[in-house]
Amino acid sequence: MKDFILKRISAVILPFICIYGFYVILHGHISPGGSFAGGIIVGLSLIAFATVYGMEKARARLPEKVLVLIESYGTLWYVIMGLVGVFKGVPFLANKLAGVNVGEPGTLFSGGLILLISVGVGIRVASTMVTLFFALVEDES
Amino acid sequence: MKIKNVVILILVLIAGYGILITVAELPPYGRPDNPIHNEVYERYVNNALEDTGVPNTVTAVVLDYRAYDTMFETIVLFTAALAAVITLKSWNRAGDR
Amino acid sequence: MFYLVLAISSGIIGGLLVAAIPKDKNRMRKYIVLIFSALGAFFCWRVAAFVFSGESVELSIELGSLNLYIKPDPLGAVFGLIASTLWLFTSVYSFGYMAGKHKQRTFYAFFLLSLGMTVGVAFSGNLLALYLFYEMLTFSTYPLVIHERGPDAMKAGAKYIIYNLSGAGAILIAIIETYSLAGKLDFTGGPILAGLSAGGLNWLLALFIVGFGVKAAIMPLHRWLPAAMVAPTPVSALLHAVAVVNSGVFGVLRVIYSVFGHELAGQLRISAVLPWIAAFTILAGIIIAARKDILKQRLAYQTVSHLSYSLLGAFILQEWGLAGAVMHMICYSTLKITLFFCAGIISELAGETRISKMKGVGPSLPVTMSMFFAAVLGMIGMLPLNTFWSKYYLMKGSVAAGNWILALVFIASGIINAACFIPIVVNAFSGEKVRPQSERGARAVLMLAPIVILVVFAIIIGLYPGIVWPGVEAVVNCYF
Amino acid sequence: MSTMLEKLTINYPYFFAVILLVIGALTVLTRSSLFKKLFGISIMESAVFIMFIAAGNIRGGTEPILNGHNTGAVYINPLPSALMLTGIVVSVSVNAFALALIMRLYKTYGTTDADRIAELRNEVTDK
Amino acid sequence: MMSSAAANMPVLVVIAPLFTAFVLTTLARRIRLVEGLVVFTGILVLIGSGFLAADVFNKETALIYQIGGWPAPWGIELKAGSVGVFFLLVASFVSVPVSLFSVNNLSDEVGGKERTARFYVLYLLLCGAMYGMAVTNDLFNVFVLVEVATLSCCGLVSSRNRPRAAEAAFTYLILATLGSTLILGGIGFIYIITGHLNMGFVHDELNRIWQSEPHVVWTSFSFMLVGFGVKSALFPLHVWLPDAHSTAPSPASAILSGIAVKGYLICLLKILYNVFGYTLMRAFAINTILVLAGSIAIIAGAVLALMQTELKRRLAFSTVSQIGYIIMGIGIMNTKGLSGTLFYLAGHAVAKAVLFLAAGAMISASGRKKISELAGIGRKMPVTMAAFTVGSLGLTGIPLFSGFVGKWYLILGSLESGSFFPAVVIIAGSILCAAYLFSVVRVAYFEPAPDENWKDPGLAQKIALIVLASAVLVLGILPDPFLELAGRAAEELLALK
Repeated sequence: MKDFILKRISAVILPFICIYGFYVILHGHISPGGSFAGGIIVGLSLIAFATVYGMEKARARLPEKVLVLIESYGTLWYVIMGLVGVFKGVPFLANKLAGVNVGEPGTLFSGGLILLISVGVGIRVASTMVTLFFALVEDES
Repeated sequence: MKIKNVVILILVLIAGYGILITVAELPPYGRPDNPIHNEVYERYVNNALEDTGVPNTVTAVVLDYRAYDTMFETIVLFTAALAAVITLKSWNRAGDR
Repeated sequence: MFYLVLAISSGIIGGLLVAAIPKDKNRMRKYIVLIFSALGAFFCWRVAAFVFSGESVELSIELGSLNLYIKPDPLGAVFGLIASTLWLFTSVYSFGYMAGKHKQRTFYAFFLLSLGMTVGVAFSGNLLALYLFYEMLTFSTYPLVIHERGPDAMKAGAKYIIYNLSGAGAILIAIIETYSLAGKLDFTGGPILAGLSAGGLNWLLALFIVGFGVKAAIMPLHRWLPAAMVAPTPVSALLHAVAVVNSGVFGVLRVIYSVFGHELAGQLRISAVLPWIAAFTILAGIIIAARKDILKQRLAYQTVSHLSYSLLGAFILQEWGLAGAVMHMICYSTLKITLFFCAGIISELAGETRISKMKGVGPSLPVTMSMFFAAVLGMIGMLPLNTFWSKYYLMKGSVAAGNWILALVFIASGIINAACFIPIVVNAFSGEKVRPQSERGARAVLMLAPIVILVVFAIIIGLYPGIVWPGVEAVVNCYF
Repeated sequence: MSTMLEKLTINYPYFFAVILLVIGALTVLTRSSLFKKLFGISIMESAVFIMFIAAGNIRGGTEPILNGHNTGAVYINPLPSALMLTGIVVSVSVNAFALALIMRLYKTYGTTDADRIAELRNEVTDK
Repeated sequence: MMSSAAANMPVLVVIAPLFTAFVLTTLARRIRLVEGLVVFTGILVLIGSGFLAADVFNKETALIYQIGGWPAPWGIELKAGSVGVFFLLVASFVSVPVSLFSVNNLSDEVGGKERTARFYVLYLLLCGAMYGMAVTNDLFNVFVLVEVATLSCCGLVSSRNRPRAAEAAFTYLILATLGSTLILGGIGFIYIITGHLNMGFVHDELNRIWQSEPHVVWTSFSFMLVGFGVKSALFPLHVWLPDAHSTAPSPASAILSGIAVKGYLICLLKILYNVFGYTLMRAFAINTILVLAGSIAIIAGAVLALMQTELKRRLAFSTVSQIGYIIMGIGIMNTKGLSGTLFYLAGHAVAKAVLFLAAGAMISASGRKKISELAGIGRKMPVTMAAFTVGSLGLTGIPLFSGFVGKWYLILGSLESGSFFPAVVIIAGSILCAAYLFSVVRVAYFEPAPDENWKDPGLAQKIALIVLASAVLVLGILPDPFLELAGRAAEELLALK
């Protein structure tokens, strides 16, 4: 795509969209929003990047290997967070029971495992969106 | 073809009427004394802070009370991505026919 | 019990052995077949000896909550004896008949397998084992039916399998209903359903009769039998005159006397109808037979008719009737197999299958035709032959049951038998001698020897029925 | 009958949900275009979502976020919202995969019409 | 640690395959390692579920596991009852030989290494979802698991690199999503009138209030029946199944016909008996509907199967017919009937798996799909065809094979419930089953073989076939432990009034 204005404007806007997405992810437990919404916002910013600057560049920035890694290990991260409880001798996916410090309610770093899980989920949702976009757009024939 | 569509139309309309009767029977909309706002709801809106340390009760439900569902939800997304990729990528045209 | 296992497994092991050895080892195969069918007969005699001497031989295979229980009683022993002994003769005959035919390995393998299954049916001690072997018998005889592989053979095979599977299905439902009613399936210790009220049992008995009646070729259910005559003659002779159809008759006897018991069966409304169905089958079968021109077809319909002799004897629920039924199973098998063998020889050596073309085959096949004549006399029920006695018992039973019309049925069928078989012989010996004498060579001897021996047996039994009477008496005594 | 209408006027969100459900079902079952089938599925799903969310609502209730300053307020039921979050993600995944399949079919057959595809396939198998 | 592993077994058996799955995607290059891991995981889960089954069997009570330590109405609880454990055993057992069969055997059906690895990932996700369905006790969780299973099934179907496969997968996806939407609607209705999602609580609440909302119960039941009916190919809703199961790669079709369809049926069984409960099923005559639907499915599926000329399509239609038995059995509401149903489910899972695997082996060896073209293959591929024959005998219900015991108890149950009609239908169905399966066997054994060198598959495939075939025999000859577990399950289901 050769559109100058589009490139410049998106160069300015996209980082903010991305950061906003991360904000939504991180504040999902104290304000409306959450990991899925934030993750999709981040993913959309990346997709916009790909549409504006072309697939080759996007591929160079986000190689398939990395996306696959993030996806599978992002989901695995969830399971591992769940297993924390099992290793502590309390049921699967236990949060406060597992003796995790849930911190001061209402502050950013609170909620114990919830925050960790939502960060992982958010990132992997973003990468899934990008993967789906690439899979649908790239033509292999 | 047309006949089939007409038959489907009739069937779906009959079913829709049945469902209308059903929803007319549901507890009235928006009342605080509906059966849906029971002890589960009480616990969620009253004890979420103590239980999980999270003020956003929706997040508390999604990621703590019912985190098991959310795990499978992420897995659904993962599965869909995987299936889409396996459907679209690197299938050799020689394989067709 | 040791002999029991051997008696049942000898056929199966032999079949597997035959299937195992390579195609071209004809000689070796024949030896195996001979040895194993002889072994089967021998062990059956041993078991029968135990049974008649009153010792109990039994074998219980626990299949979880349902167990296979194998325990021959006099009836089973008699049937086992008939089947295994005639099997021996048939194997000798088939050496001659099958010489130079195709697919011998398959033929002999399933031939022996069916022996094992038939002995299993005979010796089974509960309904589950009976059902198992009965169904296995169907499957193991199917390849023999389709042996010719022609389209009509395939059609006959399909008919055979569908009819028999449907029958087996009916039997299965009936067995399960019996189980849920009585809670047990063993034949030992009196009839299974004894002591139940006859109220809702009519349809149960009907279901059983329909199920076993398929193999016993009761009239509406007999269609598979003539169709299955496309099989090679030893198969038709053995399976469709002796083993399979008699297993059907045997099943009916079992149902009436070991499952219901004659008292309970007597109380059922349906048991008043059954004798008339059998009588109808007797007459209709032989009348249809008279109108067939292909010899095997005529014999097939005669089979249908004669099987119902035994069924009628069983249905009149009277000790002489039972005696006649068992006696008829024995005598009829020996002579019917002879008739089929003769038909096979005629078609093989003289190349004739149509009765109308048989003018003058008599001189060319003197021994065969004379044996044929003897067997025909037996079918009519004349004295030097053994069937006279069975017919005598049957008529005595039907009269004792107070139903002399049934006795007339036997006489009538005897007359029609004469009318439709004597002309064949007369026709065969009349006319000038056109064909060469063709009973020569080892093949002819192999085919003729069993026939002669069987007819001699029949005559001996006819002269001294006391030889087989103890067996029949034992059967009757254990039910009345 | 009148009582039913009255109840329906009270339960109007459910009523609209049913309308959507019917529309979606008709679209799925009668349209031959793959895309329209997919849209029909999405419509049906959103109908169900609406039903859940409406059930969770309380007149005059506020969003269930327990920060200090709206104490004593009536919170709506968070559970249906949470469930529907899951449900929405599920439907997103289904749509993604269905789109992938449509792409694949389009690459092979050059059309996205079910009937046309069936004809083409039969031609292929006839050959 | 060991003790905690034992305590957490209900959830561990579910997440073990998922855990492996997420690791696998990054190992695509080392395909041998991937296959090894898949089989290893399968065996691990099998052992785990064996322990779980023994535990439940000895304790004689269901094992309740609260995820996250939240008690029932608030959190999600897993309930490893006899039903769940039974299905868990069956599923985890069948999944091992199937994965063993696909070792080093997918290249021509699926494609290169990466595609194969992804195939295995989908396979493991499907297994995980199935195990989850077996133990879950929460309505909404059922929905999510059903979605995971559906998507992975569609992925497996479309992983075959044929356009036909994509088409079948699309039809499957659309119809299955329709079904799951209806399921979600049904769950929604129940949830709205009861306010609970945990099956036990819903059951109590529902039995308290159902007189006041009969239509809601009725609608939600019909939504459930149609939804699960679409997913498990109940007769009029089976349209997607033949294409999907016959175009999928052989291991996939084995697992789809053997396990996946059963998973939905187990969910239906749980929902009917643990949520609606005996009283409501009687009150709404649900059992009659199920028996009728099952009978229609049995006969129609068998007739359609008889009309097919392609081997895999015939097997797929036979699945339609066999599903009818299970639906009918669910409708026979007494201990014998239900235990027979569960046993039949197990027997069909094993037999159908071996049938599909053998068919796949024959098709890939000979390159021919039609039954008439497979003449004489029995003599060329003895092991495969022997396994196929054993499977057919098991499915037809000859004594000493798996199907017989199930049919015995089904008929016993139906006769005890006083209705004679199901017994006749069952027998007719098995006669038709014999007709359409033994014709294949006859063609394969009794017809002259062309002189081509068709060979048995490799060692792993042979082992898989032999294991499954011997399982058919073992289920037929020594059914007692399974029968006892099934009987327990039936009593557990009927205990809730």
